[in-house]
Amino acid sequence: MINIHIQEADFDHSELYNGLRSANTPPGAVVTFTGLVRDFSSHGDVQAIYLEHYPAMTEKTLHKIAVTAQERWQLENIVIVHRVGKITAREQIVFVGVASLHRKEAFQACEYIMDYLKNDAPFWKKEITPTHELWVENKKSDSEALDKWR
Amino acid sequence: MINIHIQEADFDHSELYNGLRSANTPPGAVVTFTGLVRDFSSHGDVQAIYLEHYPAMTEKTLHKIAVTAQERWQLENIVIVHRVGKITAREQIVFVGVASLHRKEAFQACEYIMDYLKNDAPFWKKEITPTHELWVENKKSDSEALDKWR
Amino acid sequence: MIKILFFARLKDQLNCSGLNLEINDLDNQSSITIRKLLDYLFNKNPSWQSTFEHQQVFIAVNQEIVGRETTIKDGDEVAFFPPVTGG
Amino acid sequence: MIKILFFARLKDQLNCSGLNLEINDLDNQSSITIRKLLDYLFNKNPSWQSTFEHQQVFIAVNQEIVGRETTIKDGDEVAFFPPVTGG
Repeated sequence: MINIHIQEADFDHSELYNGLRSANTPPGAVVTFTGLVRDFSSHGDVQAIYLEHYPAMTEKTLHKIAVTAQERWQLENIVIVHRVGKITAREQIVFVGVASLHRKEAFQACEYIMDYLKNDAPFWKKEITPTHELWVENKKSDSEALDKWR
Repeated sequence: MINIHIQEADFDHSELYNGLRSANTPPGAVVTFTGLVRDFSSHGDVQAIYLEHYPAMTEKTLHKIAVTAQERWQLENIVIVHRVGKITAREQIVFVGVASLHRKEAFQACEYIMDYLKNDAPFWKKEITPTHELWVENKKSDSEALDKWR
Repeated sequence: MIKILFFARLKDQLNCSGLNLEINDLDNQSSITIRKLLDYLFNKNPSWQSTFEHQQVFIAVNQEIVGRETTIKDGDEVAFFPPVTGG
Repeated sequence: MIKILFFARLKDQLNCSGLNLEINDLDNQSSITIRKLLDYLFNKNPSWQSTFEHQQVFIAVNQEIVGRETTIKDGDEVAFFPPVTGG
């Protein structure tokens, strides 16, 4: 089962984890990734970030990534939650959780989904520091991360 | 910070996740792995498992694995919880959580710890089916999993 | 009608989140390439050209990433945006 | 004294979770190898030899994995067990 949510509100990690555990075939392995707002960057202290997205494209892209992961590995459940709007430092931004019969599949699928989300999903992050609001530059390491899935 | 717990009682995933999030340097990434008891195996229906361990060696081994991970990657927090004794089907067995500044480090360290735990930590699993109690055989895929860390 | 959208830094730089165009305004054809659409936009707003040329700009037609030679037709949604930075 | 421990399937097969030995019972030396310790045990319990030979058995001295040529001395803890299957 694939569940995707784009929302402004914070999410309940525990609820998402419990959803991943419950499947018709009980999974042997659950891997979760959570991305959090760091309180500093190369621009200095970060008080918050602002996340813009392209709504019509976002869910479509995330769904496509999840379906591709499901074709590549044997997975019971996939949950993707991404917040948009203003998010304060130390808060949760994104959750990707995968439940599978096997540990290796769960690890690989979760990392695969995050790697593609970072490169393909139309989100843009602006950092809000005490003095500036700056769009974040994309990182070369994010596009290089895709090499291992090719 | 490294936290290791060997216990008979079930663990609270949400509490462990919240512990991982709180660090002096707020992490940007938290990855968790949870292993669960599957309700079937090559022996048929599994009602429960029984986990024996070698107490004096278990914590020593897990601590060594966590320290090695910490030397290899930049990590803020590592939490390992492993249950022993009788565990019913669908319950949680093991939790490994890692908090790091970066996503890739968190994924790699979490999978590394699980791969070494599976091969080096002195736990032995017995499957309890309606008719039998059978010690689980070790899997070749578990020892092969270590190749990627060498 | 063609719906054109700009996002994030590009939206700020152009000071425009989007616009609608009739395909007949662009050309006397029923379809044109993204390249021609951009030429039309640069012609109307000369400052936009350097904004596009000084950075990497992605193009999506109906929410799928495409290149500049892709052909668009009436009813399409065309989006322009900088490299993504979510997650 | 040397503390000897057996775990999991090996414990069930030998029907023994462990025993304590005085090093003087084994040899007139202050230290001996694991190999000699096993010879002593097989001599006392002839059925144990085939149990050890028909499967992979790991050895830990003071909770560290070692081989059969490792030397043990008074006060050591020696554990024998099948491949681990936790997690």
